[in-house]
Amino acid sequence: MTKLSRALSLSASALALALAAGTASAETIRWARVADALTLDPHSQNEGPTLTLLRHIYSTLVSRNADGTLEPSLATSWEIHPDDPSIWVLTLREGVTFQDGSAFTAEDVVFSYERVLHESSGFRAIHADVEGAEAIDDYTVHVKMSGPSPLYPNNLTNFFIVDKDWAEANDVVAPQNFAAGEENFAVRNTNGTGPYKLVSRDPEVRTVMEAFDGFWGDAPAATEVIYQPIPEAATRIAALLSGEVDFVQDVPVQDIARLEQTDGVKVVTGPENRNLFFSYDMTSEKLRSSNVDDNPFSHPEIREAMALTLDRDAIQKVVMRGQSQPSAAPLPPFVNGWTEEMNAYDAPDVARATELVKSVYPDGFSVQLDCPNDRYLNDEAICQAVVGMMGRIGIDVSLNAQSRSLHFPLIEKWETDFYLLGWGVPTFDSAYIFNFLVHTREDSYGAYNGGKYSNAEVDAKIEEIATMTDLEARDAVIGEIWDQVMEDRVFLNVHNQLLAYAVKDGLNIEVHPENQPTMWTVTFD
Amino acid sequence: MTDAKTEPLLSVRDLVVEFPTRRGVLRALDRVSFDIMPGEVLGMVGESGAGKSITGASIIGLIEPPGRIASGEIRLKGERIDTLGPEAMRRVRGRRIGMVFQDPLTSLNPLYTVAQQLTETIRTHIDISKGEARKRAIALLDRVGIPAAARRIDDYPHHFSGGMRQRVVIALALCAEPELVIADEPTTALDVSVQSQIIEVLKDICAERGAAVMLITHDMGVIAETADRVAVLYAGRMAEIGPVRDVITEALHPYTAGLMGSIPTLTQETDRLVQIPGAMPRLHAIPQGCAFNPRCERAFAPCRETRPDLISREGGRDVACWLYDPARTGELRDA
Amino acid sequence: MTPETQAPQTKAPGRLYRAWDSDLAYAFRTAPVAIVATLVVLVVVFCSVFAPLIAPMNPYNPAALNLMNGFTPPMEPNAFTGEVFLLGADGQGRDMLSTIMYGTRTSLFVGAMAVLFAMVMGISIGLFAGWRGGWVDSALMRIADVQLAFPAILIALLVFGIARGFIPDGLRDQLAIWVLIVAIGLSDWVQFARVVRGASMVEKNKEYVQAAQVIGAHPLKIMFRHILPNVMGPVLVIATISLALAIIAEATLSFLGVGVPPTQPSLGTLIRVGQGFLISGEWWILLFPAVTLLALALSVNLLGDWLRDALNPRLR
Amino acid sequence: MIAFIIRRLIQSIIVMVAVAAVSFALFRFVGDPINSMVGQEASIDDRQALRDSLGLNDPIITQFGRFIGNALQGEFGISYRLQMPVTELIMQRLPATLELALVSGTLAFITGLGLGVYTALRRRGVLSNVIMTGSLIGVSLPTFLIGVLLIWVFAVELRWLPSNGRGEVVSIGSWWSTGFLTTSGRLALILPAITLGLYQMTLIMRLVRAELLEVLRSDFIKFARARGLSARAVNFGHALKNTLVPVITITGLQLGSIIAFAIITETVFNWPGVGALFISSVRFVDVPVMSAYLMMIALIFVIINLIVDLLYYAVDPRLRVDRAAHSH
Repeated sequence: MTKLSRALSLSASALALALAAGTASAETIRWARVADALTLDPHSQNEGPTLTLLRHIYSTLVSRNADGTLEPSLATSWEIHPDDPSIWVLTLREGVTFQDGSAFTAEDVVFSYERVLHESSGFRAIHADVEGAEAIDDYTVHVKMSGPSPLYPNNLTNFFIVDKDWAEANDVVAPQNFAAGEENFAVRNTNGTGPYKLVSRDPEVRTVMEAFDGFWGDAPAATEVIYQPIPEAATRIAALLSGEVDFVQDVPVQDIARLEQTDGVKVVTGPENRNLFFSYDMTSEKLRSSNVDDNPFSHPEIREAMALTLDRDAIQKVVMRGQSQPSAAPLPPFVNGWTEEMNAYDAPDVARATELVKSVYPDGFSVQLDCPNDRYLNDEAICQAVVGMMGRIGIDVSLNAQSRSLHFPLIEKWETDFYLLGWGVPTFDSAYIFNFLVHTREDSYGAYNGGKYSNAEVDAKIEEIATMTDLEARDAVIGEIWDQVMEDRVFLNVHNQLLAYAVKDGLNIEVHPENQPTMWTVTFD
Repeated sequence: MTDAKTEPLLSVRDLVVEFPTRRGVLRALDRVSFDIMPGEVLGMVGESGAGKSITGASIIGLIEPPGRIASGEIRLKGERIDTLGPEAMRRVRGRRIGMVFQDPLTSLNPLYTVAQQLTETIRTHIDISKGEARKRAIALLDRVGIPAAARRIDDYPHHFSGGMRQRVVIALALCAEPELVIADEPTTALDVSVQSQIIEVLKDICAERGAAVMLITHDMGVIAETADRVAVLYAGRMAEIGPVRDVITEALHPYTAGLMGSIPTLTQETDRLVQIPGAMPRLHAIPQGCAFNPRCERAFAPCRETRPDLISREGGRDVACWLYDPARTGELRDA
Repeated sequence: MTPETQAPQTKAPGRLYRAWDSDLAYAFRTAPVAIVATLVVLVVVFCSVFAPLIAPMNPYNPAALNLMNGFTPPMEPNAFTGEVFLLGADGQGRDMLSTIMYGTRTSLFVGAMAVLFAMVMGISIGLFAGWRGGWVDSALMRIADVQLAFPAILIALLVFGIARGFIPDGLRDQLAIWVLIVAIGLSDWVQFARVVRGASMVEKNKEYVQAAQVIGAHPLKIMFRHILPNVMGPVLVIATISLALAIIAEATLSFLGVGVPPTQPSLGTLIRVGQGFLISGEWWILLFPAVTLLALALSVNLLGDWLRDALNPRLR
Repeated sequence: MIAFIIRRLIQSIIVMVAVAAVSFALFRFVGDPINSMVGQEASIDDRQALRDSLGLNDPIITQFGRFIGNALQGEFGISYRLQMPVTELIMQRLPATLELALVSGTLAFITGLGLGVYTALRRRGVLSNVIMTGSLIGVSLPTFLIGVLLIWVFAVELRWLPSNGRGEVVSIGSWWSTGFLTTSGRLALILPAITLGLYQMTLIMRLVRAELLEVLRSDFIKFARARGLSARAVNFGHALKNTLVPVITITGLQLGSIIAFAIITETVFNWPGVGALFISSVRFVDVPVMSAYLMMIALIFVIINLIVDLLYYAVDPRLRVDRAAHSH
């Protein structure tokens, strides 16, 4: 087996797709998911598959466990400066080397901060409160914030550290600038401190990585990772069933049962830090797509009626085949601010909902629902089911299901009356939700507040929690904000997504709440 | 000329060709019999649909399916050829019986040079080298009247005019030195001015080589100038056969008589058959008795009941008409 | 259009009628394949045209659906509701039989309208090109060449993309079907144009066309009247085969995410959705629509094939 | 001849410009690339700034002019999605598509020709009818379904062939990668090539049959038979060669549509070609890749057309004079 695996790594640029599962080395993982990383530049694209792949090559200062808690990575500890609450003191791990052999020091962290704050970076917003980083000694860094930022370390889990000398030598001190029309060296070349080294990469075809023997952590059991994006669900599952891949990350819910029954394959499931909800324009005078002259969503009765007709259990049972956690609150349980009560929802009451609609519009009304069809688990089917449920109470919904590239601009440009959105919370804190979805759209706030919700009182509270250091008091304010948002029915939440990974037997992997599985934690039987 | 004692080159006896259709089986040829002597030119005339071309096609074994020879026999020098297998028949075609079709513009494969088509044909039948075949081909082209044959042999058909192409076609039909050439309306598609030249070439070259010719045409003028004997077909049946001069000067069959009346005087084209009222019946509606009886001025009782067989008369003439039935000659003499 | 289509009856009815009534009808009677194909097409067309009357339910009315009926296997009672569906139910709780009937209706409508569109466009362009000749003709035929070589899917994607920019919100799902029709039709007019152009080039120099001009009639009108009967056969063959192609094209586009809204699925949409259940075991969601599409398209193709041979006696 | 080529080139340029204009128009409506380019955290202002820097807020005419200017230099910019130069990206993916198109085109041509000749010569045979009807089944189902079914049968159930990808590839020169040289590469080609070639095969088969039947009825074939040429010489020498003229034309033009139809096949089989690239680009609104793809298709079309014309020229001697006569 070792001989074979060596042969495989030697000819890594031209790796054979071993047809039979049995011929694959136990140390190699062939990993398929729906999409490829867009780039290998660690600071360019804040996007799921990109982050997932980069995590294997670059390390972050802080990482997140499968249970959602923070744990040390390149930073061994992080504290608020005793004298200045707006400074975070990071203590760095010693003895770490980059894959090109150079040593990891505070200089690299400071440089990475400069790079991640550059205007062509995709992560500026996450570090928006950072004023600058300063190396105190080789293994201590001070990060100066614009004000007290008690939860800032949550923002470090996707912050990859690059080697300053390497970046300067290769002229990649800033991430890709599209307008410049030139390709950035860092798009296809890497030098991280992570567990794997890049061996070869053919974008959207195959990326091969091998274990980095100078990795600061435990040597991974999987010495080689072959990553293949397969966009078509049926093809992806077929590849697993035919033994061409070992691990499929994005498993359609309907295939779970079949995979569980298949010999040699198992399915692991777990909750994702992402929930799915409908929202609507409750502010405009008149809707773009409705047949009535005012805005139906401005009536609390209508919003209540919609909540009453939404049969979350049916969606969970039939559309999601049990692969979801129905909930009334638009935040997953991982997120700070979540409470058990927020999840509770009323049983559907179509009769009452019909009455409510009739009380405002005796003949009902019509509206268009905008829905992505390639973004979330069964997004289109969920929308379709909801169209039916709304139809039952006199709301005539026409469905506009389209690709994500057409759907999301509608929300951003306020060109939708009623839409589906899924939201993940990488900081694991409610403030992230409030900032983007609840706060009135202005400056860096409210980019995804597609329903034009605007409540000055709520806005003030949202701004307040950003700098509160007393976490208990902060949680109380968060609770107040949630109470108001739930009362106003800003969101019609459906459920939290569950993730399903399918792997071949003998390979153990945990479901990651942010859907970012790590191959170096995989074990083999 | 025709010597009764020599064996005929081609002998067709009671040939019946049928086409099954959804309206029943059509008899395109109905018991047709005739002979062609070595070296003679037999003209075959009749209106469109009378069965001239089908006669030619059945001799050469190329009736379009679903048509088929239902009965009768065709003998070439005494040997039956209608029952030959496809491969044996193929060897007869071109080698022993040559064929010239109506339209020289479409008879030649546009994608091959004249040389390719000639040498291919020669070498199919005669075991000689390519160079030898080419020499023969050039000589033949020269003989059929293609100027600068050695140079033009490598041209493609579209480089030639219609008349020249028909000369090429004749060369192709004759290149394996067949004993019989069937020429199916060889000049119909050509300009009047070249028609006689083509006929001349065909006749001369066949005479040189001693090949017999079966000249199919609806142009009595051509027959009169070219043929030794003439056979007249009507509705798939033989009406009359005889030496061409005799038939022209004294037609026996009323149909032939009508036909002769339509020979163009000098070179002037006129509508043929204007003198005969009515039209030839369609094959699925052939009247009982003599096929010609509805149009015949001299028809009498038996004509409407029984089909007349060919009756041999003096001077090598045959006619299928009750008028000449010896049993009835007396009663009709004065009619 | 109306006066022209009626026109042939005055001039050519005898000839047309004879040809149709005799040879074609006979050829049909003796071709079992054509008979079976016609029967299949008739049954499918009947079921889809009368779907609103004979289908057990209206799957296009979302309010009538019960999500809990989702994924009910054929002939088995649903675990939650106890309802039984002859061909099972799909993921939205739609009765497959009804959904297929309505879906076929949509597919046939799209296909037929697309072919009609292509036909009208092709005949007009062909007639015009043949009549004008010269550079107009070369330009139009060059466009036709490009069109022919440019893949239908790309053209359809393009039309769809452009239409999306023009269609206002709220009308998207009503208009989607028409966009689809134009998209498919647009990639299919060339063959019609070629046939008609050829025929009109022959006709335009005939005396009656010039004569018509003398008496003040528009030559195009006259030509149309005379050409149509002549090209009826080939046009019919092209139309038949195009119909099958259009139905398949609709399905293909649906796979690329372009097509009718999922709340009003066509056969193609049903298959696109159904193929996701090939591995999971809900075979009826894929199998029944696929078999219906296969039966329909195959029959139409066979008819087209047969028609081509039958109308071309030289191939018989 | 030269005049003919010049005329063709001018036509080609017109075609290319038209395609450029149309594809450019299309991209106005496929969606907004910005959203896919930035993370969900990006503020509205950041988005506007990026739009500005990419020139997406300029007047359409300006954008089009810039696009044409760059395209003339073979410069299509950087992919919004994969951050690589588009020209390089397309060149990297092109071998996969061309190999697939070539194999399925050849497959379609050879089987189509063979079956077409067979069904024409044995017109009334039972097997011919079975072939004629059977071949229609392949075109009566959408390509993607055929692909999925093939995967299911041959990869999942039987495990004979790979379900996706190109297998092992070998680099030849600096930019060509081939799957022909390895077993896994050849195995991986089978299912996609069949899926892609099925439709073309049916088309070619029917075309060959119809043309051959037509030619077999022609006078020169009758005359060839009457000269006693062997059936082989008549059918394959004289008849088939005449059939080839239209067949070559259509087949050549079909090559363009094979490459485009590869969009579906590549998506289903996860074949790393330009078609799959195009579809992912559409989903991501990767405008530079989309425009480059369309321009490439147009270019391929123009080239194929030219080749077809020249082939025509080689096969049919009549054209040589006719064309020459025209150009005088």
